[in-house]
Amino acid sequence: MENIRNQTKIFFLRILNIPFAFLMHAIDLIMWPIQKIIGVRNMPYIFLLPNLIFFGLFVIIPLGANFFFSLSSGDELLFAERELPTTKQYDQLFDCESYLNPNTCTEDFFWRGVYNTIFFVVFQVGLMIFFSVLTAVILNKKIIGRGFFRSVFFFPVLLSPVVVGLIWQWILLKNGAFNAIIESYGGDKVSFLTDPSWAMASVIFVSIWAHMGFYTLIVLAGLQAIPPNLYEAAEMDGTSRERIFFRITLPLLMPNLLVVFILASIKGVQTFDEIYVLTGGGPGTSTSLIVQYIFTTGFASSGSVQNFGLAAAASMVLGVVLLFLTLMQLYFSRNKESKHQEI
Amino acid sequence: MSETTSRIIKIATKKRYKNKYHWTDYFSYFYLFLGVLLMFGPVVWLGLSSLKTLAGIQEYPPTILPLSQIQVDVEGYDKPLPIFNVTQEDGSVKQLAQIKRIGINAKMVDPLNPGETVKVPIDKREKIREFKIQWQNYVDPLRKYDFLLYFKNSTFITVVATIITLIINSMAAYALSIYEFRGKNFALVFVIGTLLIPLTIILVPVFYVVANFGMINSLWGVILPGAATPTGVFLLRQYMLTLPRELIEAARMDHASEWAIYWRVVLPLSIPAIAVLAIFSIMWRWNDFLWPLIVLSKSEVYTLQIGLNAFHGELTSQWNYVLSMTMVTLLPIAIIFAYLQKFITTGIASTGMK
Amino acid sequence: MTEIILKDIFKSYDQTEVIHGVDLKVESGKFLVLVGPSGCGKSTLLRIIAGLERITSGEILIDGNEVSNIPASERGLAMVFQSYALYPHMSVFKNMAFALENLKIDKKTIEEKVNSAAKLLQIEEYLQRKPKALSGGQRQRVAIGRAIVRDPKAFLFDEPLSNLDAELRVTMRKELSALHEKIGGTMIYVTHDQVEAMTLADQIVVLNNGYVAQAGAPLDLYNNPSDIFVAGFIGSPKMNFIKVNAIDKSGSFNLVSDALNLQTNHKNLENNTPYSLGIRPEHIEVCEQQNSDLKVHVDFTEQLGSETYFYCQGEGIKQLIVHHTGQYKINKGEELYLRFKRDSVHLFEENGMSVSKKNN
Amino acid sequence: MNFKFILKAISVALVSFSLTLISAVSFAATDVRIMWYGDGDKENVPIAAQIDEFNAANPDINVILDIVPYDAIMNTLPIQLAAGEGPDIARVTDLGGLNKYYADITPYVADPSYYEKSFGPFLNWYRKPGDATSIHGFHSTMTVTGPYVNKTLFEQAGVDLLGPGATWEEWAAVSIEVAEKTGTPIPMAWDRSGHRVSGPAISMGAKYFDSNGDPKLVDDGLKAMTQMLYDWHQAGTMSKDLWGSVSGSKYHAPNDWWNAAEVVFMMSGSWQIGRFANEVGDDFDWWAVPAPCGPAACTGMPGGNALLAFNANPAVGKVMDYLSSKEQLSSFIGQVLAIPGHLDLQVDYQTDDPNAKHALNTFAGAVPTIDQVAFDLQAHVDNRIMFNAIISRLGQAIVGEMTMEEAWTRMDEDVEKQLKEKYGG
Repeated sequence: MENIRNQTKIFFLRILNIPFAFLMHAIDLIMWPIQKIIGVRNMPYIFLLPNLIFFGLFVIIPLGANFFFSLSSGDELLFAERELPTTKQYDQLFDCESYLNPNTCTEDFFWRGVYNTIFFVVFQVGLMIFFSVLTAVILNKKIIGRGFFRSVFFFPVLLSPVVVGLIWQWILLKNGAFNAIIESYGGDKVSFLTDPSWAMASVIFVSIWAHMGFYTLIVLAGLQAIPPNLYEAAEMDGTSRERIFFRITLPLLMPNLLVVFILASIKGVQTFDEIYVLTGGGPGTSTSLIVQYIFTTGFASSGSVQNFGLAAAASMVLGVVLLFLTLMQLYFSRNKESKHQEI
Repeated sequence: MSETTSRIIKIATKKRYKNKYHWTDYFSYFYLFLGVLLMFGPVVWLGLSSLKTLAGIQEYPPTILPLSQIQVDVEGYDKPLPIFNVTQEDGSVKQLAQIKRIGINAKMVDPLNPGETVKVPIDKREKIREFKIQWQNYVDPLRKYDFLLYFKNSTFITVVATIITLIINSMAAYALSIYEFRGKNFALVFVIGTLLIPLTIILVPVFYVVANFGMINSLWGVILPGAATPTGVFLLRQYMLTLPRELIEAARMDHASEWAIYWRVVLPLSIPAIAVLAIFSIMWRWNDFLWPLIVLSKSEVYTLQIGLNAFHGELTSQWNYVLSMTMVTLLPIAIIFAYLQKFITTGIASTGMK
Repeated sequence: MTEIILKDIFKSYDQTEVIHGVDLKVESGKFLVLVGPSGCGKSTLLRIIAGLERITSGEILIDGNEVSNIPASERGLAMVFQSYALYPHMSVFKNMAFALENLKIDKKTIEEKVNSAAKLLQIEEYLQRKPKALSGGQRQRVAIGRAIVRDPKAFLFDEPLSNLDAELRVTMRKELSALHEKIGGTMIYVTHDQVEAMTLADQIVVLNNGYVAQAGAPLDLYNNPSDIFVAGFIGSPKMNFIKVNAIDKSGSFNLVSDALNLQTNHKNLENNTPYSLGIRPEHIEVCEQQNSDLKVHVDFTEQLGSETYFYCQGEGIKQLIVHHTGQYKINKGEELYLRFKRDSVHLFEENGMSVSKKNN
Repeated sequence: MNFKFILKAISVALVSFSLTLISAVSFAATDVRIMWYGDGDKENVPIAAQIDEFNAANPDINVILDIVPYDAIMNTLPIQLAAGEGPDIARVTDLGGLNKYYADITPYVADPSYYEKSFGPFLNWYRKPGDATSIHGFHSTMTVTGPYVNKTLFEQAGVDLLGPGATWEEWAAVSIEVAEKTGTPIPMAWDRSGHRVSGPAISMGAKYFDSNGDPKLVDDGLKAMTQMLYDWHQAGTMSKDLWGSVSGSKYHAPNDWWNAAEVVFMMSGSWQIGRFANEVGDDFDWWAVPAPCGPAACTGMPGGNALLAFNANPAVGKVMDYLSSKEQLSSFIGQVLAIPGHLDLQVDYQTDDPNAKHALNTFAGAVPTIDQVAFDLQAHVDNRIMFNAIISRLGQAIVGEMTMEEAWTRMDEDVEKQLKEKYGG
């Protein structure tokens, strides 16, 4: 039976392979002469070309344009109609009496976004690391159905932010399932999403729910890379489990945790869609992060002036933060590139 | 009890140390149980709720199972009438069908005695309900609101974008892993640099570029901007670096062109990494929201996520449809996951990307 | 039939030069073995011939055509890699047909060629298998088959037997020899194993540190090593070396050390000058005390049944290996009296060059 | 495993490709795209039917209706227009804000005087300042903002509805009373919208413009109304849950609460009638009541949505003529249960819901009571900027992010900043 299935599979693969092979052969007819003309050593440029075209068109040029936007003003999208050049966007962004109090800033929404983002990232990342380590350590034990549980914790990672936002909005609504459970145990309804003191907590919770599985997997991979004989040796020495965890597991896990920390920070700083669907940044501005500020200022202006310049300036600031985080990640996760031969 | 069950129980209760349970053992199972509840619960709840009527959805406190009010045909009335349990003045309870509600009173009739109507204060009546699945929640949007079309668009975007992504990214990864050439480090930095630029940040200028290409309201406008993903290049490159150099040299000795080496040797051998990237690409594309929201405003090019958002638009809180279509949106991903979960989880763990 | 000539080849990686001006001529139809210790540049040289490495300067001629700038895929050579480099995703048949497909040869011809090569190598029954389902020897054959099918101008082998176990290595060696007889192509073979070199080669090129140390027929190298490196490298167990002083004894020289005083028929030596005396284990005889050149203590013996090796120590001699045909019972620490075969004594100057016996 | 995956991917690809090919049947006719947001099926179904009818009768024109969420009209449409894309016609509520993109279709409509005659006062809302003749489109539905009450709750509580002339304070008081007596959680709920706040603010004396006619948002009238709203939220008369559920200037309506009979008094507008008739159905009786009074007036805001052209060509003109014709408009309005933006239209409302009928009468009757300031505000190009400033700052104050004093300062600053960005200087 298995054999028949494999046979049919192979049969279908062969058939489906035909157009692919045909296409590739066709490309080869173009590639051979190119290779003859430019030589093997220049072929990598040809291979890089499509990717670079896409990068250039949809990342590099827009990035330049963004820089341009940030240095020009007006509510027009077309370059020709924008006013040039001005640093007024940056001046406006950083015009604060006290940077610690957003209310004293001209662009108070931006600074609220900054502080909300910092708060969000600190707690989300901190708690996420705690729970992913906890989960990973438990999943690393010899428990039955480990694969199943691993999948359970990972499953939400696959859901779209829209779906995550909708599901949890549906559950955390004032008349939602959570409040029904609370009331059935005699508690009072909680405005999870609309009370300023709860909203951020809810957003952090949902965000952890949605992304924890991913980081758990990374930590789990780290745990499994710890040589088991270390544990065996420790057990032979009669070390307590708590001690084993703090003295062996955790120190050996540190490099992984560092990667998790930076990855999660990068992701956290960019968080947008889940929150957008879940709370829309409310109540007030208590859950609007920097990206939402960029989005609403430049894009979703609801009839106000579309301030592309200000949005671009804010995104440049965010870009600097992300650059810093990414460089940190590259620094910590750099590994020796295998030596390449020359052709 | 079957043998397997008893074996499972035996294994489950097997102690790590021969003679005592450690508190962490109890805690672990408690935690996992809670985890299953918290991780799956919301989705299960969503699924159950999506089968309720709109009234059932708005009901508070909610019922777990989809229930709806029983309606009966009563002689002399054209439409079926809803049935209530009515508390009589003497405290007894009687089943009556409601004809009409006027103010705070309801005009009701006994289905067994249709000739005679009674006036009942509305707080004395209670709906009688039965288990009933509201398939309409699924059928309506799929039929009336072109959700099948959205499904098709989402599929098209996902598949085409994934194919393009795989091809151009694997080409770049091939160049960056197999060859040594001038400007390679520059290209690497170039690609790394783009890692840190989420689309959200350059939303407006990218829109500007896409508009210049006339790709607004075209599925290509969604597919192309994200086709070159730096993460994809890196994942594939990292994998290709592990391929034995001698294979490539052997192919060169075998009179293979560089392109042939790429697609006949390197590509087939990189399938594990390509599959991981493919799964991610499928996930990204299927779940993509913000960008399609901006580029696509014609109904015939809507994706599922955008259609879903349209249902959730603040003017049309049709939660019954929102919930059912949320289910439709997450199902394909869930099915793929159920099929490939082991592969996905190990693939992700080994590549550490998202 | 192909002749390959290397002229004054230099190769550097960044600042480090690894090949320092190699000249080499591979005659058509010959089996040439490049041998040398690891890191001597022999693989690099092979890859330079193959076109997998670019040269810094020099000329590579294949049948008189300069090919330095022609990519590997167009040089028409075939190579068998140390790891075999079989395409793991292709069947044996596909592996062998791959090159032919790249050359756009029609299917029927491909099939014929692959089948005949498979028959030659006795791997017909594995044609539909994937490489991972084959044993090491079978993989080796496929790798060779892959080279054969395309009738290359020359075959290049990069330590092809090093991944096989000892027994299989011997078998494959014989088969390779036979194969060369049968198909008769030009072959260049890289190995660090001098036994392979001796058994396979028409001509051996010993490489040391990026230079050609000596090139010649196998027995030439064995009998007349041109320097101390070649002398030590060729032959197993290794040649013994003893530091001696040459003392002029009116016309002939005596080679003198703490334990040794030996008259030699080497002529043009410098008086009172240190030399290295080289003597292969098989050229030392166990003899009676009165005939002996040297008295040693046996440190250790290897009794192999048909032959015996003694590992000895003498005054001023750290180790001396002696070969004895047949069995010989002796205990550790016992004394042994040895005699060197006079004709087989080699002498090397301090700079390592051999002192020729003939031109005196 | 890998195999399985590739197999699946490729087969899905093939299916999609073939589906796309099948669907790519092209029309030779001129396409006219309408970007339309609808308040649910109640509006989408009738318009779709009219479009189908038009397409059937005009084979040379192919009208395509793109039903989008309201968000897309507010956010996506402006940026598409800024990029030079966008539909031929869109249903718009930010009437003045987009005026630089409107196309003059006067040459292409059959009878320009029909538009002047039927939609006269509204046409100015779309025009650029100084322009008095262009025709860009027509008012699809007219709206008036105003309150609804849950009449059944009033009956249960035994409290009488207030008549015309009652003040906001009085309405708040009775709403609280009803809520207390019936155990209803929320006495009062307002749409989260600057437009909704503006009618009552004008009633309290807000002027919105200085003597030159330039925007001057914060004055005593606006302060009085916003302070009142702030106080109601703090006192629990209004629930923070509604306005807190989103951020910035985002619109949010309390329909879910209302439908569940958790609200006694709801400040919204006439466009809700069709929806209530549909969604509330039989659950309770609801009435629209006259706009409550302040010291200056008893007014709601006028408003509505218009179908406006971004491309001028004969096909667009023809579609406009068709949709704005008395026959089509009255059929549409009759089905959606709205107030016509057409000055001379007999509408036969397709409902037997007494609540809806009553509400339609109330709002239609309210049109003459609308204050001139409200009309001027609605007609002003930059009114959205003011609405957005009010709602986002008030929202912040209510959840405690700033004091009312700070909020008022910010409102003025926001308006000033935006106008500066828009007009330069």
